[in-house]
Amino acid sequence: MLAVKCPVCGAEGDETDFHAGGQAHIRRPATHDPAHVTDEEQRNYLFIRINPKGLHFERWRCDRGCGKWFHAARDTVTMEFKAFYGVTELPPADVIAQAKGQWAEYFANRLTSESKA
Amino acid sequence: MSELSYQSPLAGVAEPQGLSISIREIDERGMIDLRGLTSDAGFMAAVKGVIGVGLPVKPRTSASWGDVKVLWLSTDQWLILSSRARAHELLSQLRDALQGYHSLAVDVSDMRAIIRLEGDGCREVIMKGTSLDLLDPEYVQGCCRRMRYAEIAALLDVVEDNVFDIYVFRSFAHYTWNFLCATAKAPAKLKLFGAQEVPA
Amino acid sequence: MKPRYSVFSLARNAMNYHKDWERAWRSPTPKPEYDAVIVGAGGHGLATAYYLAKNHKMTNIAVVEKGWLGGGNTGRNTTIIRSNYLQDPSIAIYELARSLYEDLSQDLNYNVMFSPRGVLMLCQTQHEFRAFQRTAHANRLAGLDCRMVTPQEVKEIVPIINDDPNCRYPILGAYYQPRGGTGRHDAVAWGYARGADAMGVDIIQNCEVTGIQRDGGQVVGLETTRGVIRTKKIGVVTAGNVSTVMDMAGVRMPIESQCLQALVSEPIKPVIDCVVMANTVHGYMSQSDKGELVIGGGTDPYNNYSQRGSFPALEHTVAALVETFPIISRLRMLRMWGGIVDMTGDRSPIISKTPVDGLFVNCGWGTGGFKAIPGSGWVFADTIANDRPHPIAEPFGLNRFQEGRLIDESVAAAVAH
Amino acid sequence: MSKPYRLSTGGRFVDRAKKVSFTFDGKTVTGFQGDTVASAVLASGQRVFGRSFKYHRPRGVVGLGSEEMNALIGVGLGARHEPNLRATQIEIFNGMAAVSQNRWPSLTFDIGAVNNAFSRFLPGGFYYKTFMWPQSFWKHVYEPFIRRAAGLGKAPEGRDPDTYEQIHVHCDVLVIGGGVAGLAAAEAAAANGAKVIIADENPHLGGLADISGGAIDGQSLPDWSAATGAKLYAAENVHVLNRTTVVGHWHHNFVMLFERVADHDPALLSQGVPRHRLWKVRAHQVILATGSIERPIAFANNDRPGVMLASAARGMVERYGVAPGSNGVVFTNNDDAYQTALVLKDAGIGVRVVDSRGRAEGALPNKAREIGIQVDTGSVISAVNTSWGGLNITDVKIASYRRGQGRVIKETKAEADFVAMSGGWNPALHLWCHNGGRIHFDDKLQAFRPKEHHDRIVAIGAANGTFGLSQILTEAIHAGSKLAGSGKVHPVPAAVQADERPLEPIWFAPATAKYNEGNKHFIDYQNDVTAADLELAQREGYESVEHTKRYTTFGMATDQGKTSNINGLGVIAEASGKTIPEVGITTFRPPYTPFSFGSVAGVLTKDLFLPIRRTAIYQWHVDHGAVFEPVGQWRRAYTYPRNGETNHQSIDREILAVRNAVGLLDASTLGKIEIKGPDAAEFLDRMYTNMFSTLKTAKCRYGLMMNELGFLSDDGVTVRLSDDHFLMHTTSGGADRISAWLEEWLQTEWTQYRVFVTNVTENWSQFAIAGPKAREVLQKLDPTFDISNAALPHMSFVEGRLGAYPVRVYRISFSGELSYEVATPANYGLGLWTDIVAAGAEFGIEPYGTEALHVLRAEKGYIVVGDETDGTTTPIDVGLDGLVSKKKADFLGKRSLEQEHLKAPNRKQLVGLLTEDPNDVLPDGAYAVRQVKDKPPMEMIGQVTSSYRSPTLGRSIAMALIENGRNRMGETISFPLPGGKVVRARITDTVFYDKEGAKLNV
Ligand SMILES: Cc1cc2nc3c(=O)[nH]c(=O)nc-3n(C[C@H](O)[C@H](O)[C@H](O)COP(=O)(O)OP(=O)(O)OC[C@H]3O[C@@H](n4cnc5c(N)ncnc54)[C@H](O)[C@@H]3O)c2cc1C
Ligand SMILES: NC(=O)c1ccc[n+]([C@@H]2O[C@H](COP(=O)([O-])OP(=O)(O)OC[C@H]3O[C@@H](n4cnc5c(N)ncnc54)[C@H](O)[C@@H]3O)[C@@H](O)[C@H]2O)c1
Ligand SMILES: Cc1cc2nc3c(=O)[nH]c(=O)nc-3n(C[C@H](O)[C@H](O)[C@H](O)COP(=O)(O)O)c2cc1C
Ligand SMILES: [Zn+2]
Repeated sequence: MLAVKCPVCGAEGDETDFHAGGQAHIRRPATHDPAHVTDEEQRNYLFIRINPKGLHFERWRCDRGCGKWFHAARDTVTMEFKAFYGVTELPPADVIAQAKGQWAEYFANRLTSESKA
Repeated sequence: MSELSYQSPLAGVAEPQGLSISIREIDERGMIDLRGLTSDAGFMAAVKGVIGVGLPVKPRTSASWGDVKVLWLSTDQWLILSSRARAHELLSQLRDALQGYHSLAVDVSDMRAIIRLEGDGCREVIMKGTSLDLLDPEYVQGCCRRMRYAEIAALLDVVEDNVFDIYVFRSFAHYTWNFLCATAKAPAKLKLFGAQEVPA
Repeated sequence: MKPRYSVFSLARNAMNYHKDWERAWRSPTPKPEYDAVIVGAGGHGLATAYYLAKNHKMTNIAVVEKGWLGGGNTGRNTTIIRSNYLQDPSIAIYELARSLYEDLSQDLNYNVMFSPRGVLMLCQTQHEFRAFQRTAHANRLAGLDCRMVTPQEVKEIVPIINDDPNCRYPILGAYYQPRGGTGRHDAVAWGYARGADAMGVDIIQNCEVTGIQRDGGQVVGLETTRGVIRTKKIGVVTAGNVSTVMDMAGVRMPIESQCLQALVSEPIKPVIDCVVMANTVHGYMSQSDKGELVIGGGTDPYNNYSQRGSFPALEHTVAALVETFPIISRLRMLRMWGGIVDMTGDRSPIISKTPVDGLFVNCGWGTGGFKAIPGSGWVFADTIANDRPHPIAEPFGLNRFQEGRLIDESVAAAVAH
Repeated sequence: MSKPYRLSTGGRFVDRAKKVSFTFDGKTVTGFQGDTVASAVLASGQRVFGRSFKYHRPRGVVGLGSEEMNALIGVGLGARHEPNLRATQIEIFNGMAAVSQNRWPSLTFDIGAVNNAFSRFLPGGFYYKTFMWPQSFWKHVYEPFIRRAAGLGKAPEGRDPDTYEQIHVHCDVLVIGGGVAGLAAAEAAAANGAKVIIADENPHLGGLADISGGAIDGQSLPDWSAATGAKLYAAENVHVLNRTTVVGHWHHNFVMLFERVADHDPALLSQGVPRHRLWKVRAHQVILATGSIERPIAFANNDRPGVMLASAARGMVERYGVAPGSNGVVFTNNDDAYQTALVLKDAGIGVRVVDSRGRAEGALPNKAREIGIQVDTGSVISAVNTSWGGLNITDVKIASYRRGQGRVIKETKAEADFVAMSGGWNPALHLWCHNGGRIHFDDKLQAFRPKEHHDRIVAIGAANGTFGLSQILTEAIHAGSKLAGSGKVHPVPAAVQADERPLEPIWFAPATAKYNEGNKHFIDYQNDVTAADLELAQREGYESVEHTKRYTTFGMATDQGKTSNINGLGVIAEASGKTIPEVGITTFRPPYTPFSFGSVAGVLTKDLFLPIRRTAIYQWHVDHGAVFEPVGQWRRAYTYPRNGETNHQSIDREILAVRNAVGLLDASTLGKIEIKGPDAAEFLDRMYTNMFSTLKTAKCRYGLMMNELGFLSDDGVTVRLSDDHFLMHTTSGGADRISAWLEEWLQTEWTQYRVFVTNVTENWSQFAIAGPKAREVLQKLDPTFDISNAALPHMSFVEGRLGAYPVRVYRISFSGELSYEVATPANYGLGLWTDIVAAGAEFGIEPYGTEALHVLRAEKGYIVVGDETDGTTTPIDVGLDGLVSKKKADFLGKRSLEQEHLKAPNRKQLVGLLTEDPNDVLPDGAYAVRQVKDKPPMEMIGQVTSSYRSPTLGRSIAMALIENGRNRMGETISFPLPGGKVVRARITDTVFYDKEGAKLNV
């Protein structure tokens, strides 16, 4: 039974007071350019998941507290939470630094595209 | 032409026997669900103007003014409690005052059943249904929060040290009542911490 | 050829205090090169190797396993075997598997204890009743031996069931597959391993794959904790670890790994003689030959590689089963455990070629692939040997996620074991 | 052994003034208050408690507490029977009925014992090698036989009459185990102000302290434990739990405690005290003080009744005043077991010591010699001999021994009637490992010890492999102080204890015949796994310890190998030439000891099993004879049969009432969601497939929702209350799901939208008044409320008062008739409902249930999400293309509709069906085939989604999803049914009644 903490209202509690919502930071292509979404992009959005053994970034909802969605960084082997952060935010820099593989790639891309913008 | 006939969610439920605490239905309470943004000063002021007290912004707290009490539900949601008779009037005042502010106020007086628990040992009884730590100093008068209770969603209001109101959606009223009757049975009474007798 | 197992060989060996039994399988050191390498010695991987050798005469092959063979989900499942699925492609593969189970012990010369004791899927709401009725029609026309049974028949088949018509979810009937049942999960892995080994397949345990080598679009080898192995054909069958292995070849998977739990009671004398699944209340139960009640729980709703689940996923199941079989209230839970299941978006498996030549994948069996082992191995071996999908495997290709050609079984039954 | 073995004095736990009688296998046994079944039955002179799993060998008591693996019994009668309990843990009470298990016909004469004679043919894993021919015999002959022979106790009969409950508690420090270590740690933590829970599985605190010798601060250990325990009981910030086993440790220090509240006292049960209570504790810190478990040493026939652990032998004497026999041998490889010899001697029981070590010069061995106990070092017990049937030990065989010796050359016989053995102690690190704690092998102890853990948990005392009293106290007090409150470290009291010399490992003693030559050296007693079985598994290639476990079932019995695990590893290590750490250990899993399913269900049984949701009209439905149907958690009225009507008859009556007069339906369960904000209209355009921004105020529109895969997920009517304010209806099952769905998209994807969503489902009772006379009924109720066609046309909305009732009225119809849905705040619901029923009486109003509703809508060809759709159905499939906007750039699911397969021409499409014979009602879910054959398989082309006998049309109607169906209008297709009948039906439009909609706009 995980102990989860909502970064929005500060409520702490059992995982059953929260709702786990799968991988975080998935981009919905149709929101951005509905006319030009390829089959592959749509498939990636709907089905392809980063499924790391180790540090993972995921969505949760404070189901029995404030009702808000938020993000969490969790190790899928030890189950330790490394950070809780806002639903529109990126993880804290020190946690990004621990990301490996596809997640490391993802954050690197996001950080460069954001610094360009 | 018909008379208005009223029936509370737990009307007619049998008086419970053999419990370690008292439980009863709280009826005739008016409730307004209010949504708005705390960052919107105009909204906050308009609400205060109507209900007499500023909306609580600290999570899991409540505020009162006269016979009106406001429970914090979320960062942008509150439950305003009053007598049932006043709720209607409050709602129209609110709607007037909130014209032009992004907000939503709805009368939800009939949406929930309220059960009041009173007596020594209430906390232990409730902890048989929720994972909240009601022995934590946070849970004193003025604290309220949503919770998972038994198998359902509920709202807990700490009215006084040994007085708690549990709000549940109306359709779950009987389930909640029965759950309380099962967990508050006198022979199952439990006192957590504090001096215990040494067993023989 | 290995000496055969039989009551006579047992008696003969008893004379010498069983000192002359041969090894069930060897412990070979990896050769530098194989014609094909299967990654993952679970039931699916071992069956694939067995049929590659037996049906396709490919014997210069290896199965590499990071731990001990059969130690993944194959060694930790609740052993339910049935084929009464709803969708045509599912019926085809699960029924192939079920029918192979019927004489698997004889084929492998290893008693896998396939026990066609019957699977009862309870109907506890009108909606569920109708859904199973639909499945029953589909299955009958597909040629399966299944039928709807009345509440009275349910009570006859399972006397300990709660037949109170006023209980929370009274039993309105059940969908029954008389030749579904259970098997001895470990023996399935061991039997296939022994069978494959006898035909020359190297089963290499304690050998973890750490990299997949490519030459352009073609696989050429594997890096393992026991060195590099050259091969042009790789079949990845690593269940919960499939994303991490496929990632080594740069192929991203539509998979999430979650923990599914199960538990057993203390052993008691026989009380239930079939498998009962109660989908509405999320519980299912059977009794093993040793006497434990075998109970499956739910999956944790988040990714988990720890083989340790959270208690709530079992708690609801137990409450549901206490309600369904009231006598178990006073029985006790002996052990609970978890396995890492590979969940796809439509809860159906993947048996597929991949964008990389020579790389094949078989995964996504999630919560229900034990029953599929013989069929899956059969068609996957055929796919690998011929480098094109076996017709039964075809609908389960990776491309379905791009084309929207999902095979959604959850529409028929909430629990897909 | 047959004479009573109660000693004339002693027995710390028993109250000799209070006699307690109970039955064991029907025979009355009298013991004292405080006895366990084990001590009382042993005291009565009986040693055999049960029969073993596979060979049905007689078995007796081996242990002292929860480690017991042999003496399993059943307790209680009928529905209160509980099998497989450890006799060493069951406290006796007057009238208790205990029985032995796994024997037939009786404990002393058991037919199953023939398995013992054949045991040579039944090596570990033998069943994998045989029982394969003929094929059908497995199911019908072999398996039933094996199943009957296996299993242990019997299940209870009937429903459990007792109750169970659970509670959640949080604490700063949870101390697991109430031995010296746990007590000292809890005291230190409490002194620092921490909120402490300390739990121990036994009725008494103190753990093994009382049989360990030594003193703390000048107090004897039992006195010190009692005094410290009393302080903890009295403390304000400590909760002490006895008879409470900590069963498991999970992520983030979630720990579960199983309290046996009333098992020891039937008076409590009859007062209604819950039998068991499950504590779900979230602890900031966990201190593991679970002590250690003594391990046996294997020798030939080491399972005979009378062979027990050394700690158990001295525990029997000291705690219960029961002699394990009259003349015993202590067999040890360590100093600690000499305490047993001293205690036995002191109690006047004959004893000698056999020590496998070459030398034994510690304080305890020396003391033993001093008081005249014969000590043979460099010796082992190689076997025991028994009287006929293996029931009683007659003598032991003693042989000289050097480490590594294979076979015994010379042995001597010594008379003895019991053996007290000790192979050393294993830290009880089960809970440490449940959640992934790391361990390492300690060569000195020859046992695994805790290493590191990612959770906040520390191990102390014997659980940490620390056995010296002073070290235990130091560890405990440091841990307790540091983890809690002020962090101030308290002084460690002075402790004295005899110092001990190291043990020397020995897993099994050699015998004249080697263990793999027919001698039975039991490693796992309960599952009858011998050293030979383990060795055979190695030889056959089941090399991994996990393979050996599963092949031989070693460690898989109800004790989970508490005493046998390390011994088994030792045997495997010797057989395979590896070291124990190389062999590795099998995974520890919860629970620590088995706990009841009843406690897991807690109070959630019977009517509390799952919540039932009731509408405000629920009781009225009950009073009016409604048959109910579960819809999600709701109970909805299915139909209202009266005067002996069948369901069919009442449903027809209800349907015809709606078609010809008027009907009343409780539709309160429909989801109702208020949506408001400047971006509300645009938001709805994203959520629904069709357009809502164009909807006019006070108008209603039917909307469809898809999930992102392009499949239908919900539908319902939404009304625009004002420019920026909507009220959405969802299906009954959809209310919570859809309101969460809306919130999710607002919070996570379209965060710029200024929209609030509030789910008000439960605030309203809502009824459909449907039928040609609907208007008249409402007019009768309130003639001033204008609901004429002009004022309130189809698909429009008005708010006001109907009589005294505040209402929202929607002119919408799911039946095809003139229909109003009237909503009123739920506390008025019953009042309005009864008023409508009264007002409608003269118009022939009938309440109708969900089944009539379904037939009515099917006659009109309206879909039900979940009937016509199954999670793989698109709006296009069900013919609602018109509701899928072509104009909107984006809405949920839109992009997926463009995927190849979702556009494929041969998809199944919704059509109507009229059977050739109007009296044939197609079964729900029946499949049509391309071509009827005389036997399956037949190729299927689609299935019936809804099928009814329509009383309105006097014939059957159905809807179906059929491959390419809309291009097959008029075609006749075939449905082969069970039993060979083939029903043929013509494909039609889905609207069977009032195609032009004339009835709606009146
Ligand atoms: C609790 C539970 C209950 C279940 N109940 C049922 C049921 O009743 N009926 C049913 O039909 N199904 C059931 N299932 C599902 C079933 O167990 C699985 O679908 C099936 O066993 C999968 O077999 P597999 O061979 O694909 O995978 P596994 O048996 O998991 O084998 C995969 C192997 O790959 C190895 N591996 C992983 N990574 C590497 C690497 N890098 N290098 C080398 N080797 C690697 C693993 O160690 C493992 O041995 C259940 C599953 C669980 C967990
Ligand atoms: N000298 C030796 O070789 C030797 C060997 C063994 C024990 N001892 C003695 O044993 C004592 C060790 O003290 P300690 O406090 O570490 O251990 P302990 O064995 O005295 O106490 C541990 C307690 O924890 C309980 N327990 C274990 N698992 C539990 C669970 N899951 N839930 C609830 N309770 C559980 C046990 O029943 C026991 O009461 C000392 O008195 C020591 O002298 C000495
Ligand atoms: C069908 C089945 C029956 C089992 N029966 C038992 C049993 O009787 N005793 C036991 O200790 N474990 C039993 N187990 C559980 C295993 O001991 C083990 O927990 C499981 O295979 C997972 O492995 P792990 O716990 O080593 O990770 C059983 C497992 C399965 C799949
Ligand atoms: Zn929150």
